Amino acid sequence: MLLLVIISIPLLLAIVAGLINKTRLVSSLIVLGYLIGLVLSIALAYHFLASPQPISLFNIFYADALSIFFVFTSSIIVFAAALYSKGFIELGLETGQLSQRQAKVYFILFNIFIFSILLVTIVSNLGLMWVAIEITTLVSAFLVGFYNNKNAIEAAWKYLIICSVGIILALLGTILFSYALLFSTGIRSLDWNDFITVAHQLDPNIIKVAFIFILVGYGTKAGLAPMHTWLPDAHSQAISPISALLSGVLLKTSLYAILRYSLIINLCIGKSFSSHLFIFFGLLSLLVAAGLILVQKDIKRLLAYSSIEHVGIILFGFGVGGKIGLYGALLHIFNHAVTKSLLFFGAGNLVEVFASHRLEKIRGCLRVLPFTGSMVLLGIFALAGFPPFSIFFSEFTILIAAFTGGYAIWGSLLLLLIIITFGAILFHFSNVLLGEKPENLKVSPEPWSIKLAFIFLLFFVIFGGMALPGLFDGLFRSIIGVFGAS
Amino acid sequence: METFLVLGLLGSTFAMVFSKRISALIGNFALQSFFLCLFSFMEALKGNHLGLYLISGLILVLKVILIPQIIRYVAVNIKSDENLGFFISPQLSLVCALVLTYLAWLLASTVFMGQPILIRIFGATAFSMVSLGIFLMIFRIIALAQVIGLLAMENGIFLLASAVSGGMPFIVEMAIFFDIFVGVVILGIFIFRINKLFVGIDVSKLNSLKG
Amino acid sequence: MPNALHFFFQVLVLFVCAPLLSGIITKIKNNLRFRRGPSIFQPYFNLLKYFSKDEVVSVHASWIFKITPYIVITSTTTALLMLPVLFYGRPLIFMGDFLVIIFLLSLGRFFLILAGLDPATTFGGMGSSREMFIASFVEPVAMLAIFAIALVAGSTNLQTIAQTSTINTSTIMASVALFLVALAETSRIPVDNQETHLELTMIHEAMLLEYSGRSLGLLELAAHLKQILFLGIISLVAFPAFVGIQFFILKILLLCLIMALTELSMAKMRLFRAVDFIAFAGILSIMAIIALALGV
Amino acid sequence: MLGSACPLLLDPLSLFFGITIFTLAIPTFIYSFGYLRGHYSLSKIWMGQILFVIFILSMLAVVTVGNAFAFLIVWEIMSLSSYFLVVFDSTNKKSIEAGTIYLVMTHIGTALLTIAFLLMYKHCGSFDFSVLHNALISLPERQKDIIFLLLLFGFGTKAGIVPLHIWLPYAHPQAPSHISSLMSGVMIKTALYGIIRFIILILGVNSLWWGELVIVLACISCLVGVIYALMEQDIKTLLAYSSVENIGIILLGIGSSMLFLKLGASTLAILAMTAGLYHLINHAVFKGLLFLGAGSIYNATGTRNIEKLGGLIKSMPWTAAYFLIGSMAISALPPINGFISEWLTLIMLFLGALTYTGGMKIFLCFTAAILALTGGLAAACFTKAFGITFLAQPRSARAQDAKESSLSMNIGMGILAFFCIALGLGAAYFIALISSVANFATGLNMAKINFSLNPFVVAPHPHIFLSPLLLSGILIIIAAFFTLGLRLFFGKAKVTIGPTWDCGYYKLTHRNEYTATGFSKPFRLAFSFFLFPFHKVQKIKESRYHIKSFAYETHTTKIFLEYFYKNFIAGIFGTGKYMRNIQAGSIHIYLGYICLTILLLLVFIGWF
Repeated sequence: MLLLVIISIPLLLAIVAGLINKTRLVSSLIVLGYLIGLVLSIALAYHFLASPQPISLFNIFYADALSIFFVFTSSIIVFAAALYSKGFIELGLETGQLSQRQAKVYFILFNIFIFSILLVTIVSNLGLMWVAIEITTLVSAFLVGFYNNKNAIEAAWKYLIICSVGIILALLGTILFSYALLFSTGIRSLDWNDFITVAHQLDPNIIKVAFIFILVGYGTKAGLAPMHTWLPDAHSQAISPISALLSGVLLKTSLYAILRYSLIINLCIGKSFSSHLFIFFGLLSLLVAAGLILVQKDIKRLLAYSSIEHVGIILFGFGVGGKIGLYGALLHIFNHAVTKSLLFFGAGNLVEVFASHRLEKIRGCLRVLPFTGSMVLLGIFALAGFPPFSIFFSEFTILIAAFTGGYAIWGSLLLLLIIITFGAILFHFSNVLLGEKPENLKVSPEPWSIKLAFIFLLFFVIFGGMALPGLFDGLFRSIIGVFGAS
Repeated sequence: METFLVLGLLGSTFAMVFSKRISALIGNFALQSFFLCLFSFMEALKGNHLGLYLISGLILVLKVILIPQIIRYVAVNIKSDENLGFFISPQLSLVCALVLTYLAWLLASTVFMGQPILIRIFGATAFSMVSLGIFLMIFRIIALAQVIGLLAMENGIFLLASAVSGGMPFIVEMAIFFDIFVGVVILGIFIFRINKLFVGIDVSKLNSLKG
Repeated sequence: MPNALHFFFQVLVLFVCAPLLSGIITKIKNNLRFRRGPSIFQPYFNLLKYFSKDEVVSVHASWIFKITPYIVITSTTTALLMLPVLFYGRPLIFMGDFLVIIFLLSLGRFFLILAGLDPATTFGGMGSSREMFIASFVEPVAMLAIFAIALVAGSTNLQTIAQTSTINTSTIMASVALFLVALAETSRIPVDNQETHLELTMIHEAMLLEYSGRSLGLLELAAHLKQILFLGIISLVAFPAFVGIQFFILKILLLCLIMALTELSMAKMRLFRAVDFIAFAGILSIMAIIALALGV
Repeated sequence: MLGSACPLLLDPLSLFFGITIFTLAIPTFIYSFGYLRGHYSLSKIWMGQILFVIFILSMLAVVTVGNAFAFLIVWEIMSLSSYFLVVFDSTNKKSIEAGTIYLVMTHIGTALLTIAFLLMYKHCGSFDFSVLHNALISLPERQKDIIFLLLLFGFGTKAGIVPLHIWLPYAHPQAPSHISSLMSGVMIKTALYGIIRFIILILGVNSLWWGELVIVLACISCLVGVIYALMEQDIKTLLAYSSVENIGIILLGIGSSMLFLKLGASTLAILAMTAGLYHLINHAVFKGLLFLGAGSIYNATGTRNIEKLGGLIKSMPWTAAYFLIGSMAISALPPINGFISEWLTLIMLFLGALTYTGGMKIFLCFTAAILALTGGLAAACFTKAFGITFLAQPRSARAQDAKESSLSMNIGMGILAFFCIALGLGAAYFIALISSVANFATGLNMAKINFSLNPFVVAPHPHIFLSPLLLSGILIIIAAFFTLGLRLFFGKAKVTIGPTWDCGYYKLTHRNEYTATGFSKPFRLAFSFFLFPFHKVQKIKESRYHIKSFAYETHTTKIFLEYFYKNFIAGIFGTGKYMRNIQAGSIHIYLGYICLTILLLLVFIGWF
């Protein structure tokens, strides 16, 4: 029952956004709505921990530990994004950058986008999951192309075409999976549980080819290395709350899909095939991200590439596998989502004030915007994996898993690439943050809702790693129970 | 009867690859969808499912009539001068098409190892329709060609689904059609915006976001 | 009690005949150059003259300039006290060993260099820079030579070194190396020319340029004491067998003769050639150690 | 799983390092009030002090924590807080760049450490030091060597061992002086603590070449550090390079103790460790003093370039006296503490050479010679630093009107000067304490081991003695004898103040003085094979025949920076630029990437 309410909130808010014209009222309603959503998802998690068996409603919706974890993460980021966009849109209206109509369209699309994100992780039927991911692409295409200038449209077009091609390949993979099921056991269904119960009978030949299509398909949507090309363009041109949602949540949903399929293939032909693929793609994404961050000139593209890097780390965590690896990867999904959205919000503010994406033009942020500057400073060191912050703990867990799992050399290569990226990010951001305050810069302090969003996220960035609340531990244990066995 | 359908499908796909003008491309796409509709009608007769009849009817309405009409409307409004803009000449692309079909046959024979010959043939045609769809998107400059390439891939996948695994559950089928339709509408809107901003829908001009 | 008496007598003898030695060396040099030259007691007359004259101190000089003569003279005398040349004094055994002598000399040199820089003259700076240059290359060579001798004797304690009487190739090479180091330290010809004040060549003298009266006397005395210190060490090491006052005087005179002869036979080297000279002494001491290591 | 409680260990080694940290932290804290008052806004000062406290606490935690994972966390917090302190005055460009280089280098070091810890964890399943120690005994030979090298170079980047030292002369001068004194005095020592703790105590020395490698690296660091210090004009960079040299000396002690541990000479090993640890605390004290002195000079004159200073002894007598004590200590002059630790190291090398014959004897003697050479060059470097900065005439207007530093700065420096002298005179007592620490640090825990006869005489070997108290006593007696004797015999010396001798030239200005470049010119020529000096003389001509003036420019090239690091970084950025055209902009290429991946994966499906 909770599940239904959580799903219906975004739809309800979309209708509300459509009807009411006063943006101030609409945005506060949306913030209220998603606050309720967050509370409900926490309640759902605790409810699940109390009686740990998957919830399934009229054989469409199906929520086991993994999907509840994703719902929880998404609802945190969504609440922060709602808070941030409330401040951001109102600021835009005041300064005249956004028209009334654009704000209205923004809020409608914002809610539908969140509805589709939540839908992906709750659906049990793999076909419906594919459809939900397709809807996210279509809806977010408008949000990426929101500013309607040349770059935004180009980014939106590339985003649309590349992701659609990727998703169609994923559909091909899904069909091959259903064929394999039909061929070996005669059942004609796309339900995930049917695949799990009968996975060991499937024909390995078809499964391997199918998994490759799935990996490349959903990998495009997750931003893995050779298929990442749309990601920097889309994230740098979208409005900052949306690029935070894209990086924080959207990439993770496709990782969720890949993880679902990886369990099937692991049960069918053992762990080695999928883990080698994951490690290969993980390290490739890290390499590409490290190379391109070094010579980056645009602040938002730099953050986009660092998302590619962290997706690579998460995939490496899945690849290294075993109980600790999975634990680390899941923790990293949460930590990265929280830290990256904090940074995208910060970058959004800086780009607004300095009116340019170029790193050379943004100078002395600690003096220009003391609050945002210090938040970005903490975010940068959190992203780089410095101890007091949470990303260090999840990266360390993944490294432990890599070394104990016998992938010592790949683990050291991962560490080396993380160091190069850290060096590049510090090299760019040290000039951005410190340094002299440029004159003739009219600066308006951030509205309270943006400040609230920052503080809300900062809480998780600092305490996400060290003080793991009971909620996470319980959820991770049950996920590992299902997935770790392979 | 099956051989006629296979020939029809492959023929229309090669025609799409070979076509030089937009209207020819749209025509061939409509032809391909028509053969697909025939095939699903045949399947419906054989298995006598009510759903399958509905789906073949839907294909007829949607993919043969409605979507080509929308694309023609878009092509007329943007007053493009009909040429498709080729990276490689149509003749060379035809040769590539043949090579891709052979590769698709190889893939199908490995994947559908123990199956009767009919399944393997339909599998091969499906894979070749998908690969030629991507081929169209890569080697044509006009945005419309990319949209049609996308739709051709859709057709290929639908063929694979219905021929090999007897079609997917009904809800999923409906959702996919709805998706495709919404997708085409959104692509159309974007083509209008590109035309307004970039004066013409030459996708190779969209390369300012580098590095 | 006799030990303290012996020890006090030894210090007195060394103190008195230190200036005598330089007088003897200059006397030998002049005779070999068929000149009469000043008497061997000339250094005493100079010292007396300096001690009774007034002092002129530069306006730029600070308290370091005034303190340095006393520091230099004390450090050299303490080094001299530790040297068991005539009698083996027990009480000062705990003060230090052979290496401490090198460190004490570097204390004196450190302050002399600062004093050279203090009165803001170019000569002082030049002298300090050259002195520091020579000294920092001499130190490792002296250390290696001392190591060679101490390894033969079994410990760096001066008593044990004085009592050992083994002569082998390494001690001979070490003592020759020490002799070359002595030449460099007491600013003898191949490295620095004592007699002239030509700014191109003088190293040690340049630092004393600004001094006058009593301080100059103290620094001159310190130079003589350093000379007898080095000669005492070499006599201790080169001919260990002969013990007693009469043999000590003979050894010292022989060394003065050798020193005078080397001064006459060599011309002063260019400053950067002096590094090769010291390097030669270094190679000698390394050879001494290698000979020791291979048990030759 | 990772949140297990982390034990704090309070064994002699951690206690010793804790005391060293506190001996330097308290005076620098007092000093910092005076130093920061004039230059920064109140809120920045408070932020600076909070960072200072975090920095101290993280260093204390590094030396007391008992679990490798917690060690890594606290190690990174230490680097992070010191990074914020280096970029403290964040307006000038150089300090930002220095901060970046510093943090990236330390992060690389930490990465090496992480790999070493994980390899250890892989073998024995837990991060606790005690568990690690017992389990690592059964580690195979090759793995031990790999872990040793990772640990050595991991800690080496933080300690500033030569090939990895380039961040030190950048980061230390940019930080505020009381912070750079802490960084040079104590922070790089935590890396040495790491080496002792992990390599000697946990891993256990297991092959001979370990000790020899550490000694060779130490000798190279000594020489390179002191030669670059000689060539430096900026006083704080000079001190930073001399820290590299002193780290070399300490490592010499630790390296030879590793060597003797493997050769089985346990008393020698403990003596070597005592010498290393004693020089460690000495260096912490006198380097701290020198940096605080440099800080007060910077505070008074606003410049750090000694070519522009001069004659400060008259306007800043107290700072000059403290700086003199510091320079005497660092150039190993007898009564003060630097001399005793250098003497102890030399004696240790001598005793090693005495017991072993053949190649080992030559190797140890050669190390002793290099140590002596470094001592000599250090004396040269600090006579230059002290002489040019404090003595003679002021070379610029700023040096002319310098004022004495404030009370709190003098108190801070006074405490450290007192420590220098106390450590020097009370050497025997302190060495007895440190020998028990060394006894624990080498893991031998032998019975009664004590290197001083009684609280006055240091006796590392039954026949070899040194009593600093007796030595300074005799020095004072003889000095008194000479001053009183001369006054008695020749009456009170009449001293008149006159102009400096100027060979008849009418007036000596400060341009006639010797400059720092001039002072170090002989060394530049002697070491030209290593420094590649560049000098250019330009005649500025009024007309064809009349030369108005000369322009002389000289500088030395830092080969590590020039040939290794610059090329390495250029290479990385080069590949970055090369990889830029992955994102070439055209959508067709992007779609091509996707098809290519599908194709390649299907073809090479067998490989995965």
